[in-house]
Amino acid sequence: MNVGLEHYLVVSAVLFALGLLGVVTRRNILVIYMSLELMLNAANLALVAFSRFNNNLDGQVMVFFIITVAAAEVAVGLALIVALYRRRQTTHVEDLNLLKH
Amino acid sequence: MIVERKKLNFWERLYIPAVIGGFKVTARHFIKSVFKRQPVTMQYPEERWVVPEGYRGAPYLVKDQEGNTKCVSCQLCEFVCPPKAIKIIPPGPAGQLADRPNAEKMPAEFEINMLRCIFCGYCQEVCPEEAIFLQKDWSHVGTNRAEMIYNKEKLLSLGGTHAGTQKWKHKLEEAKEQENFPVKP
Amino acid sequence: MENAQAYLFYVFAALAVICAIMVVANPFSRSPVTSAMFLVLTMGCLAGLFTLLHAFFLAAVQILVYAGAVMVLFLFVIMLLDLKEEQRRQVKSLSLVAGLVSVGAILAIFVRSLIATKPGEGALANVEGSTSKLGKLLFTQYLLPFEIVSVLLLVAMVGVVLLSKKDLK
Amino acid sequence: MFDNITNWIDGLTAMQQFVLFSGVKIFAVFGVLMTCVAYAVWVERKVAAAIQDRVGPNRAGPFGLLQPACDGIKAFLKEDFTPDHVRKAYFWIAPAIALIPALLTVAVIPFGSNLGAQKMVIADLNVGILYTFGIVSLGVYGIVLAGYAANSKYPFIGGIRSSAQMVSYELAMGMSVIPLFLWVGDLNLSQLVISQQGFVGWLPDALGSVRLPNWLVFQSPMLALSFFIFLVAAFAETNRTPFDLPEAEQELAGGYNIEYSSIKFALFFMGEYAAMITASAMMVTLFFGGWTLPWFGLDQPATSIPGGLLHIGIFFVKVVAFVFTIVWVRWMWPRFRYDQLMDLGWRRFIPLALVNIVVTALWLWIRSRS
Repeated sequence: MNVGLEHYLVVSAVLFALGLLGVVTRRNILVIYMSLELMLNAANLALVAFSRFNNNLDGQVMVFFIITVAAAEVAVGLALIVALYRRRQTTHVEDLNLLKH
Repeated sequence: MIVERKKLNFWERLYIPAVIGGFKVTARHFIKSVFKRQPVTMQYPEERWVVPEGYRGAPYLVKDQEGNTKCVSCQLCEFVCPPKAIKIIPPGPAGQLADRPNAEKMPAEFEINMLRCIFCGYCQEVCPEEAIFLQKDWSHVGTNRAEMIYNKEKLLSLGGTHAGTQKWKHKLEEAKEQENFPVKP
Repeated sequence: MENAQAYLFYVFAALAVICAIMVVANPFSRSPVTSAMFLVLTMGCLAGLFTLLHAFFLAAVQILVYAGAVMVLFLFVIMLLDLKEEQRRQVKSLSLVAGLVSVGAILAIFVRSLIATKPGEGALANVEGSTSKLGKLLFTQYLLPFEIVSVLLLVAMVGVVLLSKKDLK
Repeated sequence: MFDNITNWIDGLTAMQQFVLFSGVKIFAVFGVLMTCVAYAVWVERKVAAAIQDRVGPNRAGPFGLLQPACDGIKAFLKEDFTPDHVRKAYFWIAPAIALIPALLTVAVIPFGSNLGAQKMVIADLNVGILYTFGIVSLGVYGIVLAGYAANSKYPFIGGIRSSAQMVSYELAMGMSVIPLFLWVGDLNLSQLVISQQGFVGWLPDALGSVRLPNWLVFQSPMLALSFFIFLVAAFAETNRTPFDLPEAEQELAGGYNIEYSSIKFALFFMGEYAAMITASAMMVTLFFGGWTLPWFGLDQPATSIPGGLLHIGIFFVKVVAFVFTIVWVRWMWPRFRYDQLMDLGWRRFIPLALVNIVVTALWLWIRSRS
């Protein structure tokens, strides 16, 4: 019953894969955004685990930066989505095909 | 009319005087009702409200001093009642006669719906027989709507005997005086 | 004590994975609000995992920033956009297959590299992510990235304010 | 009997003791908090009545003291009506989510010094205050989800509006305590309380026996300003007057909880009062010295059981004083308009809090150089 680095990395990998699955398969732009957040979180988990098991705080500093950047990214992204919705009345990526036609 | 809003100075715009004022007013009332025990509340079932003179309560039928029904079933009150709360069934040609002299008839049934009544007092004002009065009754309770329609017996028993005037006795005396009046041809 | 931590790890990890599945592939509801709420739960579980890794500051920040701010923003936007008819759409099978294949490939790479490197061996677990240590590191060694991130936040703020203006010229 | 229990406790391992004592503390605090929530409603009604020259509840028990029990029974026995158009799952979850954050916050608040060998705090976290703000920030979900679950327009608008209010003031609240932690240099709330022992040093000696306790609110003007911002933000966070816009009877027919009835509504209600009590406890811990009282040597951790109980009592009295003030304010001021509320939050208090942080940092820097 000893939990080591590899356990955390497996969880992180599974979460990352799930996030990627969401980005690839879901068509609602908001859910895609949430899946991106999930991927960032998976990366965070891996970094914190590395930091803990390698006796080094750099990983945690990295996570701090990731959280900050993610917050900024979400703010800008959601503002873009709202602006988009105002123009096109949709949040569905397949409806955003202006360049196609 | 345009009311100019007063320009607040800096001290006032901090709202500190207003805040202190608010604390003062509320604290004064708090102290008054907690420590000096002077709340304005009346403890209802124990303490009862003393009704002022001229209070318009529920309309009830009254009896004269001899215990006879005053109402003659003229239906003026039914006609004048704004919310149509009064319902009178007259006795009809073969119906019961009045239980007193100087009256042709009395109502077979007299109902006031206390849920509809607005306690305006028109019935009292219009009644030529002075048979219906707004009384000082202010607590009407019942467990269903049917209970709140008061019938003649209930109205008469609640109304009681009206002391003071006995309208037709007075008129009778007046008429007798008229008979003995020395009229010069 | 060790055992308790291991149990907690498995509970949090399983919950995190289940909630993550509910975020991307919820069999009951396609509503973005449901996704968002399960994402909040995932973040909470990750905060729990951070605590098990003795990264207390980051666990608190994870709850504070992600669950408390980012996801609330998400919920706000979802509710402001009226998304009634958006929920009923078929997932295209082609994209689903392509997605599964690519995700499987990535997962395979992860697993292979994990097996190949055996990262857990010989590692000692003894770092405490206390606030003061993290702060010292942040303001000495990582001062420049810290400042850059602060500028990034400022830029993002300005950008959001500009984007949210109704009549943009 | 007592010896038996102590022997049994001594026989346990450290882990078992930890679990036992934590469980006892959690149950005790939960019980006391829920009782306080019930009686906060009673206090609210009594104070309101007194300020408005009325009597207040006085039928159930002496001084109406059984009124909370009656209210609770009523809430449970009422029909638990679920409207047809609501989103069921969220409709059920939202009231619970509204109550839980307020309860979780209490976990890190030191409500006494020691009782025997036990520290009177459930979880003595090193990141105590961050934990608190994390949990407080989750309080928004209850309101947002209640508005969303109702699936009709007034609750929805009410929910959006209230959550916008809470998110806005959370920022001011979070930034207002940063000077405090710059000053003390620790995020642990127990250490924070320890740092407030004794009397303030800046009063001139000429005053003699007139001395102020060394509580943080008295230590410097910046911290007093911090307290002011925190107080206002706490009013806004707990949805109390003058920021009680969530209860918008006039314009939104009631706000986010229109569709709720019986015990679910009561949970929102309890959540509000629990939040009020925890906010008071936070203010006492952060700014008013927690369980310390500098007179009679009561600022040192207790060595005996009665001393420990006395410290808990001091803390309790301070919290009650704050709850009383919060209730008092409700019957004193009208509420703000929504635009005024946002203006106050974003354009007054957040800049003020930022300036406060900078000034405190400068002060500390200058002090460390001289």
